[in-house]
Amino acid sequence: MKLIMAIIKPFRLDDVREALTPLGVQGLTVSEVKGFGRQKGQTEIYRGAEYHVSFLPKVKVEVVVTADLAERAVEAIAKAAHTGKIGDGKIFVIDIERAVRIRTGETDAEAL
Amino acid sequence: MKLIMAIIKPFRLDDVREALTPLGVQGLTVSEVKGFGRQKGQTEIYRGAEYHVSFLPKVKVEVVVTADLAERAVEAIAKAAHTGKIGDGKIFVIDIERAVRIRTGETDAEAL
Amino acid sequence: MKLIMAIIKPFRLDDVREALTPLGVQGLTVSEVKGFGRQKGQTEIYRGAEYHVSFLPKVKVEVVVTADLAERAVEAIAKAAHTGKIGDGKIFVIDIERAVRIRTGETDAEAL
Amino acid sequence: MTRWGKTLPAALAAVLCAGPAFAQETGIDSGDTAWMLTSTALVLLMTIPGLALFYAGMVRKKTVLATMMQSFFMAALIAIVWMVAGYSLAFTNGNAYIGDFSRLFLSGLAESWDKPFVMGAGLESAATNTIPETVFIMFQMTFAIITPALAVGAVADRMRFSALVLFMILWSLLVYAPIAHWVWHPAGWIAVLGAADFAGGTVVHINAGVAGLVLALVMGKRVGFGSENMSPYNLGLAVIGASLLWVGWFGFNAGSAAAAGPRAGMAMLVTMIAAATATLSWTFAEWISKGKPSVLGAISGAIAGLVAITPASGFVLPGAALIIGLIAGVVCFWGATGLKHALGYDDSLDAFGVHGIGGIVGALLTGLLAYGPLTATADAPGGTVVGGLALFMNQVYAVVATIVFTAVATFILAKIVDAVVVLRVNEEEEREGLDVVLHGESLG
Amino acid sequence: MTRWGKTLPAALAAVLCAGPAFAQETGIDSGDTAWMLTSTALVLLMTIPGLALFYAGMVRKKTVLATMMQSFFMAALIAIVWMVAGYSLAFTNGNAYIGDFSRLFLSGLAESWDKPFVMGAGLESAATNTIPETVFIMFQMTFAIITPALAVGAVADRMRFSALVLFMILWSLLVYAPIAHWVWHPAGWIAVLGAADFAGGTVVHINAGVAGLVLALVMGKRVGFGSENMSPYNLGLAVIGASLLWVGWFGFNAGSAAAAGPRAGMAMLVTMIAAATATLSWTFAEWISKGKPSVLGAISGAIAGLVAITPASGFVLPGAALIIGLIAGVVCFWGATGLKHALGYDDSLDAFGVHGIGGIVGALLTGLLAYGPLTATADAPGGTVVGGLALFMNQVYAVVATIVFTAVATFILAKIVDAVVVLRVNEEEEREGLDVVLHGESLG
Amino acid sequence: MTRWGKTLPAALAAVLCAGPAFAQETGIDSGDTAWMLTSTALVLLMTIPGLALFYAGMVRKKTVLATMMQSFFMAALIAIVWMVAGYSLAFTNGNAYIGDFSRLFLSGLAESWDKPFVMGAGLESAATNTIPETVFIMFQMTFAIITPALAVGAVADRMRFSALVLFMILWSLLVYAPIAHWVWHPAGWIAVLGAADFAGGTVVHINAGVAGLVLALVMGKRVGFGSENMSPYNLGLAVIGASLLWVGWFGFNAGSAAAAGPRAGMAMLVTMIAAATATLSWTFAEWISKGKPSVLGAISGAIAGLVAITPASGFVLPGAALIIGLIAGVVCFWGATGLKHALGYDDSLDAFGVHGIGGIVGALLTGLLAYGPLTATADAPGGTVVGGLALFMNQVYAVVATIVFTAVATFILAKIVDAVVVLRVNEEEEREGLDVVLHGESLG
Ligand SMILES: Nc1ncnc2c1ncn2[C@@H]1O[C@H](COP(=O)(O)OP(=O)(O)O)[C@@H](O)[C@H]1O
Ligand SMILES: Nc1ncnc2c1ncn2[C@@H]1O[C@H](COP(=O)(O)OP(=O)(O)O)[C@@H](O)[C@H]1O
Ligand SMILES: Nc1ncnc2c1ncn2[C@@H]1O[C@H](COP(=O)(O)OP(=O)(O)O)[C@@H](O)[C@H]1O
Repeated sequence: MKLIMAIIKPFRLDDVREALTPLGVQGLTVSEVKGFGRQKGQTEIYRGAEYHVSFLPKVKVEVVVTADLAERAVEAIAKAAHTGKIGDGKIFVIDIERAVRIRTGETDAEAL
Repeated sequence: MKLIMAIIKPFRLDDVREALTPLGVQGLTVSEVKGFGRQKGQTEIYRGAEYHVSFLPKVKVEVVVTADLAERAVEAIAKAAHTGKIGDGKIFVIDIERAVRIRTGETDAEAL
Repeated sequence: MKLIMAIIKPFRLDDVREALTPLGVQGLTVSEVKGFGRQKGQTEIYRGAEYHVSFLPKVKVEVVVTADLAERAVEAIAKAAHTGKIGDGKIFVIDIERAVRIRTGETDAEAL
Repeated sequence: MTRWGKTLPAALAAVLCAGPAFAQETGIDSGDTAWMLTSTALVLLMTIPGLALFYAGMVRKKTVLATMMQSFFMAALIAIVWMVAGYSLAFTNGNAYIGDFSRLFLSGLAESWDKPFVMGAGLESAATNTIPETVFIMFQMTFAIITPALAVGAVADRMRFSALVLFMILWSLLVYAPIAHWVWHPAGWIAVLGAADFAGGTVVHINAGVAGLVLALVMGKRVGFGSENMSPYNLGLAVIGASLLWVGWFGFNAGSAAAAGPRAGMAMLVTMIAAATATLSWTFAEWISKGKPSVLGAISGAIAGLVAITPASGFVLPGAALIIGLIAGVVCFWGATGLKHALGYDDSLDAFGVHGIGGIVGALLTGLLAYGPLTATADAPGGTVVGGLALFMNQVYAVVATIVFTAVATFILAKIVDAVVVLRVNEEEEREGLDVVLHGESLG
Repeated sequence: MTRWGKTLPAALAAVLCAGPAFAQETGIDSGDTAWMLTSTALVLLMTIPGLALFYAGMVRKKTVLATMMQSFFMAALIAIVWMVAGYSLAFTNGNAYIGDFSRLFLSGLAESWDKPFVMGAGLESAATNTIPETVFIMFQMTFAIITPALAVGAVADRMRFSALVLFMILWSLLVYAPIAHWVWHPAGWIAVLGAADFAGGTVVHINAGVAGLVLALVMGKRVGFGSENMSPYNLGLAVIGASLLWVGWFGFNAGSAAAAGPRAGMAMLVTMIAAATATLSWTFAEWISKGKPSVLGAISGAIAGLVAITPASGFVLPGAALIIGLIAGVVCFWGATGLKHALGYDDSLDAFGVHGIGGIVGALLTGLLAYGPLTATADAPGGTVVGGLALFMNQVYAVVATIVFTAVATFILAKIVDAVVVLRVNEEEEREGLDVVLHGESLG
Repeated sequence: MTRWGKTLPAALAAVLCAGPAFAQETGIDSGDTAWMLTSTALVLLMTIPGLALFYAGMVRKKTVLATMMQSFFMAALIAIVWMVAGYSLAFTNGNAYIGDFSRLFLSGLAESWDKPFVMGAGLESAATNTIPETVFIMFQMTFAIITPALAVGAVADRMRFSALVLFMILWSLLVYAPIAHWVWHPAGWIAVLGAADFAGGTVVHINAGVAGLVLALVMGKRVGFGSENMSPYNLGLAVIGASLLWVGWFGFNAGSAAAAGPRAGMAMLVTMIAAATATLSWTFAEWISKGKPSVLGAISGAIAGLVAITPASGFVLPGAALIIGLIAGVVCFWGATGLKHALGYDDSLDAFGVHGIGGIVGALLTGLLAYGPLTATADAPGGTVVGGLALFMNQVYAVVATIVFTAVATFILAKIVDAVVVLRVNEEEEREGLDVVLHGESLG
């Protein structure tokens, strides 16, 4: 199994989720993160004190899929999250050794 | 070493932590996440605009343990987080190549 | 490629980021987390009900770098995040199989 | 039929109380003045922080500050517009359609500041008050402030700040001031016609609601409207805001009696009853039709009731207030949900759905339910504002006139401002959010 | 011993001021009316948004909105209950235990709206006021609203909304209205007995505190009580709420003088002093016993002092207020911490610990510390409310009677409502949180 | 030149109104009293929750609660300090520099509570008011409360709570009370000198601003100042706070007329105009120089304008208010940005930049722009406060005297308290944040 970790623009989240469903992905986990990268943020000013906002709001999507599905899942995410503008984000793939569904104790593929 | 990443129901967190202590786990890291899965959320209505809440609040526990401990840690978490109701969550195990304790520079097992 | 996951004290974040830039790191992702470990927190009291705050605010830095850079990146982070006081945090290194830049579709090293 | 005429008996009373010798010298009543000073504070409280919170509580995180800024800045901007020319255009004699320039920059106060205020001095329909003109100017200023602040809710999340500033200066002078003159100045054509608007159902609410709707139509929908989740970031703010609006409304309506007497008491009582009934009727309507009684529904109902009772507050008894609130709650619920979705426009915070529609409901019901004796005077023992077909027709007339004038004038001004400075931010800016884009700030 | 009798001198003054000719016609005083209108706004401010924020600031994130809704909805619900029958049952003559139906739906106002209000008209203990009845109705309505809103704090996070609505309608009519009649109507048995409650220590606070405690006992503890971390999500809201309660309390207590005269001034002064002292005494008690002065402690102390001074506010001097505040702060600190944990009930937001206990402390100390001259009248130059053993015993009597009646009646009503609609949500709903479960909303 | 003398005409009026027979008995006017009771509530509202929110909205998450606590606790602490000795030191005759002990613990009220208050009784410059002393004590208490609460903003995020408590008790008695006596008591040397401060530009704002600056210099900068991001956690709170400060300021300034008459009306009007103009001038100054009009800028401008008009509010016409606001907005913008960064001190929330500088601007402009007729009396038909070189020089004198005295006294007290309990938390505590370190609480 693979853990696909995608950092995307927040407003693309719904599209990404919808893009994964047809592949049979039953679940995923999302967290709000801040991203630093090529995309530059605004400058904030508070009573003359200027702060350059180098960290921009992003959403991290973590989804575990079976190895065979990984490729298509990555493509689906890349397509759905794409706007073509700088700051679209990244997708990383990590190997997962084991998965367990807490409710049933099922493991690996069945756990997803 | 292994990184155990568990997605659980928020109110099970304290039990999970307590279940790990006896195994000699000295620390862990927690983040608030939103989960999408089989468990269905409520519908929210704002002046007639209905939003189906597909993302439910979950807690992500990340704990790194030595390889030999991984098995028992997974079981301990699964037991402590279990309610038997849909939405209990998942546990994933990932291989860690290296660990460092920033304060002392100790590495790997000593770093945990 | 390697995913370097560092859990650090929040106020060290800017230094860590600045320490990575010279290595040619172009981006990283940050999330607010709560950490449980040797460092002990305060006790909070609300109308006589005491809660021991076992979870302390930390920042999780996730940065993916090419394998050859990993070592120096870990050192840079360790140095920048170091205060010598308990609770400085940990650095974990995880292997990454694949990386994709959503905007361009570039993969692996080019994607970073 | 301005409510300020109604203050005559009170004034008389004060004069009597003062005793002849004293009367010559001044007919200012300390009790009435105390209440009007308080009412002024209450009505300002409605806009800042009341409305600022009510609106900010309904938007997404990225525009919370910008939304608050709209209300807060209105308070400052319109105060100056009012001082410079707005007040003069609205409340000096002029003609039936607009006042004159005799009070530009509030000139003349140096002489009259310690005399009781006489509205329409010189006209035989002049109305003597028991408060100084400074207090009248301030009280009316707070009305001039809240009206544009209400309207802008319809275009939340997408209007440029510079456009807002320019537009509202023009709108306040060219749309608000004239309508206030029509309705509340004894020489105004609607006052002469005999339509009744005690505290601003037409001048404030219908006016703001229609202007908001026109702006929403001109500017178009928010990016992602209908597809993305636009649920409020912090409804708690909206509850605080609605609460302060409710409390402040006592100054808005009971203050419109211009004296601390029985009429103010009755106005406060009916205001409370209508607000409460509408809260219940909206809540239950939603409970039945959607399955749950939402907090947003409850506070929206309260505002709907407050809006609807506004034109009626000095003219009706508690029973009538119950009816007005009941109807307003249900009709505005439909206006903010059914109607809006049916027609498909994006009146983001329901400025029209609640204020426009609620104002119309209230104005018309006033025509039917006004209880004469509340406005009895020496020469009109039966009352000057008496519910019935005659009054109802006047109300319809006044409402239609206001809607048409506001709609047309707002449309023209919007087009002009759009041509000069562009009304709307671009899509990317809108996505990023007005807080950081317009003001360089954000919530932590 | 109703405080409304106290207003006679003021009324007299007004009449004198008005001069005979004018007096016949009306004895309404614009200054007194202005203050009572203001006080009414201040007391409503206490509930919305004051109490809504105070309570919402002490709960967990998942019930913040539902908690605000409880206070907000009470304002609407009880307003109507009060208009329909509550006012009539509380303030018409009836008998010693309850009023009659002569004011159902506030009938009769059409005639009396512009006359000064006479409470207990017809009785020889009748008290003439210098304000119209509409204002009296409104002022009292705000008291009827805040009482149930206070009580429900004891069962935060677990009560079903439908049960709340049904229960409070019944409770307001069958528990609140009678007690208000006993204490504040000249014909009420406690008033006749001669027990003193200036602004509602018994009627509002003991009543709410005991009702809350009974509800908490009937409904049981919150899921996870004692084991899970239930620390407040946003104490900042509670600080805002406590601040607004403090400010609004000036209307609650000084407004209970029913006139803008020396008694109102003294009532405001002693209210401030007691609130301040209790803030200090609770804070230092906590600082010493727990090691840190918490913000929640400071604001809780302020509320405790405000509660305790309420029954005494028109009867004591600053020195006595200092003592009352000092004791209230320490005793309520014990009530909300030591006592509660000792007995183990889950009075979630300390409705009993602060309001019940603070009310009892205040009522009893009033019996000892009342300074006669403040209530001096023509026929009772030494004052009508004089601290001493006699008054103290009356106070004890009144307090015990109220506690017993409220406890029993609340228990019965709770059981009935539980049987009809079920009082409490189920465990899963409670875990998910009332916001989304009951109202389909949540904080972002 | 105390403003309380100004109330003579009003008092007279009331007496006339009451008619001789009644006058002997009492000269208390219900309308004036109603307004002063209301004003007192409004000024308390400025501190809690107004200032608590304004300041808490500008700090980082970890000190939001501690910052609110500072304002809230001041309300309680200073209330008691005022009751015990502060009032007596400030407002009894004593000598030209400080009052006497005749009102310790407010003794004497038992006799005088229902008589009209005469300030400086016995002196020929005595001023009769139409309100009871209790109301005067309360109104002034709210001023004594807000002054230290304002000052502490300069050292946000780093002062120990115990040090704050000890310091402010001393400061209130040894710095605030004397200055209040100098300026507002007819026997005070500044009053005798003939400098004018209608509502507290010198006593409250310059005083607080300078004290804050000295504290900031003594305590040093925040850890990470200049290097770390210290952007506000929740500016929304600051907007609510600024709004409540604005509304409450009507009580602060118009209440300083001590009566509900024409002067109060004019004071409210000029207060509104100055606040609005300064909001605009600060906003546009920032827009032009920084590229964006920030929300923090707009609310800061409003406060700057309110501060600057404070000393002038009873003495100027609308046109002058426009000028005062315009200048105050720009100068304070410079004070809170340019000046502060140039000199490099860490006046964290700009207590000096806004209140100190704004107060100076207002005090001096009052000297130039005061319009005589507003203070006309029988013996001084041209007015007692007339703008011109003479008055301007008096103003300069009073301002300088206040700055010097406050600076020196504050410095000495700070050093003493630092020696006794240590003023500042250590670096680690400061990093962790005052909420959890000092109060054992935190925002969820
Ligand atoms: N090396 C990296 N490791 C982890 N996250 C990264 C890395 N580089 C970029 N990111 C994340 O991806 C986001 C987008 O990257 P950025 O360089 O801004 O634009 P683009 O994705 O178009 O190259 C960043 O905000 C950050 O969250
Ligand atoms: N494939 C997945 N990858 C990552 N997280 C997942 C995945 N499937 C489920 N989750 C997480 O687990 C949570 C519970 O899963 P769900 O299907 O709702 O119930 P259950 O755990 O009983 O199967 C989800 O809310 C989500 O956060
Ligand atoms: N085994 C672990 N797995 C994951 N995170 C850990 C682990 N141990 C510690 N941490 C994280 O590191 C932080 C610091 O650890 P702690 O033991 O408090 O101090 P130190 O880093 O000096 O040993 C913790 O707050 C927690 O977030």
